[in-house]
Amino acid sequence: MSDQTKEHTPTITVADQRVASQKGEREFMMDVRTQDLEVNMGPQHPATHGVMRILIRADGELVTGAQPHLGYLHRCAEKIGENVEWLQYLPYTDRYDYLAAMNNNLGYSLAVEALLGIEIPRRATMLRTICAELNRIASHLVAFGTYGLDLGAFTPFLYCFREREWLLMLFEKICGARLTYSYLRIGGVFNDAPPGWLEEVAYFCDVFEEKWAEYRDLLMLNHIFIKRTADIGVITPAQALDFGLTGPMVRGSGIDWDLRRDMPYMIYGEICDANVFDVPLGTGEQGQLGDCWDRVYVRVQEMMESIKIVRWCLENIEDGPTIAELPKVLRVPPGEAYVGIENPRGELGHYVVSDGGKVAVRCRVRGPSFCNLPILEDIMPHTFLADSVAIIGSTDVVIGETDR
Amino acid sequence: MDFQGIYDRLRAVDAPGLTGCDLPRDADPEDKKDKGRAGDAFVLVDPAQWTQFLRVCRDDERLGFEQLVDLTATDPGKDDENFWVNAQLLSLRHKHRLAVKALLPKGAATIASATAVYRAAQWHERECGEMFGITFAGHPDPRNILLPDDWAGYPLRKDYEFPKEYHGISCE
Amino acid sequence: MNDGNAIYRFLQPLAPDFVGDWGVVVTAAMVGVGIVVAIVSVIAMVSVWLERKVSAHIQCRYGPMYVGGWHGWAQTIADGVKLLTKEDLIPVGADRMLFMLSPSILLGALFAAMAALPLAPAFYFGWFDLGVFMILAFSSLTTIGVVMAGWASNSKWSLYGAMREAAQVVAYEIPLGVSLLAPLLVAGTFNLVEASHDQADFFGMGWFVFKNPFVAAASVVFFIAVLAETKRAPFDLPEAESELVAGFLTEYSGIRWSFFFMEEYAAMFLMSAVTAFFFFGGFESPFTYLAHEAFGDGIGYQLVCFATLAVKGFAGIFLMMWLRWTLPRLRIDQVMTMGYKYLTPIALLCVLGAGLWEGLKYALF
Amino acid sequence: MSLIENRFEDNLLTTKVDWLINWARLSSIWPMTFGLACCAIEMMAVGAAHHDLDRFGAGAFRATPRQADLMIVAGTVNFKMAERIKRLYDQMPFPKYVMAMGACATGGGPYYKYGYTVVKGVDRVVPVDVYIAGCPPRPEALMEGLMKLQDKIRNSSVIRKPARPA
Repeated sequence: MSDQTKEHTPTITVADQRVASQKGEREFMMDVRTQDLEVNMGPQHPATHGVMRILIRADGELVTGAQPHLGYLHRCAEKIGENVEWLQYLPYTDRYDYLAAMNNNLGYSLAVEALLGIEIPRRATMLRTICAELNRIASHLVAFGTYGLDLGAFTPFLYCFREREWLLMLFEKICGARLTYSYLRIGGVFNDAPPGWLEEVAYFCDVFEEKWAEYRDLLMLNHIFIKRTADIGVITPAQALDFGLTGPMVRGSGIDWDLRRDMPYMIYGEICDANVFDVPLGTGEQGQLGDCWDRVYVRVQEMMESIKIVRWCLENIEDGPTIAELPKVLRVPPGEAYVGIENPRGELGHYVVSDGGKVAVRCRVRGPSFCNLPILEDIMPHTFLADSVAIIGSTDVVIGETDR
Repeated sequence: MDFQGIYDRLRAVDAPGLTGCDLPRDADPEDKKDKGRAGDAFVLVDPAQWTQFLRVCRDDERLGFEQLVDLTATDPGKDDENFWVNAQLLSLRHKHRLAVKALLPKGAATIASATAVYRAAQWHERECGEMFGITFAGHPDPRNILLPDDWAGYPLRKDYEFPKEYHGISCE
Repeated sequence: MNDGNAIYRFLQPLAPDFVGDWGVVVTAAMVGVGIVVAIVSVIAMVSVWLERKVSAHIQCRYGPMYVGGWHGWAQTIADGVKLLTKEDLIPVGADRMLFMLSPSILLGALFAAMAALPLAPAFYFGWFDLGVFMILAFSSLTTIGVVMAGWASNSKWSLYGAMREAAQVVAYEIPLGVSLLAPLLVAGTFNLVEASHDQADFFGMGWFVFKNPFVAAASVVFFIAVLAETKRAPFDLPEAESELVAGFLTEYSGIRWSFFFMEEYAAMFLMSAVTAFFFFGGFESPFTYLAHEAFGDGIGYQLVCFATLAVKGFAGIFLMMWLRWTLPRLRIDQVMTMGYKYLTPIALLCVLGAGLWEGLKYALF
Repeated sequence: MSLIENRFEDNLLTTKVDWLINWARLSSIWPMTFGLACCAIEMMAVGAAHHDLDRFGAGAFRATPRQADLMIVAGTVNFKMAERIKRLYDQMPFPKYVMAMGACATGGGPYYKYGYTVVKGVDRVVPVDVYIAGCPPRPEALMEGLMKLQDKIRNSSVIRKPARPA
């Protein structure tokens, strides 16, 4: 229904060729096969998490080829970065990964600060960490909730949104916006936390811990859920590295890699020294290593780890200024810097080039969703149509970020 | 390994196409116009030996760059005669990064595709291709990825002119 | 016991002489059809409203609150009127004939099945000695409507939905029918009213599930099969929203779509009622027992019987909703596996066990 | 529908029928599950437990345009998507309503100046009934938009002749 382009010409992808060569019997069977069905999933489809379009070739229920098509939400973020001033670009960073706007603000600010070479006040860093980790929880809640939705479980989605609403309320108190915050600025944060905010965050952490166990039992350990996700969409560690996967996608395949711990930025080095949080890894507990269940469970566990980090920050936060002194019109010294941070979806990289002016020469955004998606071409063939939905959901794609 | 270590190792293994490196430096106090260079260090590579260089980076035990994190291009200015092709390599084993840059003349913007070395390059190269008009030779699927198939112009070039209308939809 | 249709019996003394017997029969039939249509509509309306409220309360929401006043009671009426006045779309490439016919076939089959459902011990549209067979036969006929709808829509998602429905129904007809044999062995009749009377024990609690452990097991199998038959979660694959957009309903809009909706909820009630008749006492309950003590076979007793059936039917519907809003969806191959590999053998075992149990009971006592 | 559409004079019966149809339509505005960008997340939040659009009878999100009454264009529309939006709009049965949610759908929003692929307002592609301001609009704003749409439906005439402009 959704957009079946009639005059589509089938194309053979790399994945197809490889599948064809791997499966020797496919060539043999080619003559006796009936025609495969080409189905357009998206751009308007409940399972594509936005406006991604996946061209699926299917032999009955069996998917034989999949080809993601992007660009239905291309919003020219990189071109805008070359046209607006350094500080003006910050609101645009909110909007490419709208589920984790705090993290995007952080990534961009860190990249510009790497060029500026300025010192960030400690309280600002703490607030940044708290906000980024809370936003990670909010983002994972959406990912987890919509994953249940993909598999037909509607209710966990609403439970997740109930807690997320609380988080958004906290964000609203600190910066006034629910979704697009622009709170983390170049040089620090926009303003100090309002009185009582930190206590509220602490209370949230306590309540969330109980709710988290509920979600896990309700969906994660549901027998049907396990049946639907275990052994589905297996990404081997070698594949994960080859495709440049990051974040929960690579950790789901059992590769122990977290930028917060392994290449610490901001205050995370100190947090790691204090041994505050663990990096959850896929273990193949319910099926094979690197299946959908592992990836989703990594996200679910990460929420709890974020709570630990937030608690540590709440204990160690001290008074002080929240933003470094910066001129009104920011001129960034010439040079180029790439800063990658751990976004809820993986490594969010900002590559900024300055020629010393008010405007960037290049403002490249390395969106983790964009880099996590090509794997679909590889892991979707030879699954069922229903599994393809499970696989798309497990990549936790945000289209705003793939298309930017 | 820090950047100097990586650079020394690259030189020791005689990485193909390695032409030099660029380090951040402070401003020269004598010269008023010089503001120095901030940010990261990177290595410069000859675009003709782009894939060979990346292959060495991936396969060398001490370098061990398993992941291509990012591959993009930059148009440094209207008057500049080169594009930059930037790659970010990451080693999970050794926990180090490397920024690689190749200068690609705008007149002959063709470079070999790195897809055979890193599958991750596939979509990044498609994006570069449509945004800058760089041709990646040997790319398995060089279609547009973000823009419509019949899009005219290369938006991220500095001399790009914004369209007036597209398929009857006005942009004014 | 067979003394004809209740409406016929009611109308016959009233009819003037010049209207022959056939006239009364025709009138009775029309009135009966009217009653069935009304019942189906009311059930669908109440169930849809109930679904929205139940789902809302499961999800910490309120659901419809404002339409009509009290807790949005008029929500379904508004939905119905709206759907009635919506544009009637038939896609360009669709098979017009089949596209228009399939909702009618679906609903017609359901009405036919409904005709075999007695509403009270003395109120039935026809005395069917093979009543439950008729219900099962006609309710599986609805599949044809679904497959037709999917094929005629000229949409790939619809086609997927239709094929899934066909596969699913074929797989679950077997456990559905076979598991029903277990209570039938105990009841010794196919007639629903008689089966209900067989369960009348002291205080009305002689339900078949209590009489025979294998029937209790069979009731679980039967209920799962009913879920699959009525396309309810976790077996709602034919219209799996997150996979197939809306499955076989993808191209349907307006009033035709509401027919499918009505069919779904009425079928849920019908199958819940059948479950009630053959496992959970039918009309029998402590209240029925008391009412029988008080009124004999009079109108009061009939009303209590009707109310008992309605409560049991809606209890079944509530259970289905509860499951739907709790569980994720299965995959089609898992649905098939469950049907063929697990439910069918278990159902057969249940029948065997129930038969042996009854035989032993007969031999020993 | 075309048989009775706008054909009758004003009288008690037609007024009542009009009232009934309008009441039904405004009480059950079913939106399409169709999110584009950031606003879609707020749209989901409106459907979720805290705000609960279902209270107004508008919570039945339908995945297929055939069964939907309302298309909430929640997010930035670009050229590639614009053709699809037009198509989805065409697939919806009459009466259909469009809500432009947020600054991008209303007029390009922050992408107005340098967004080379961004359509400067979805009203260049499909007719829009209600515009909602905000980037993204708060859930309350979306509910307000729904109320405005209900007002619009309440004052429309279905089978009566439309009132002549004075």
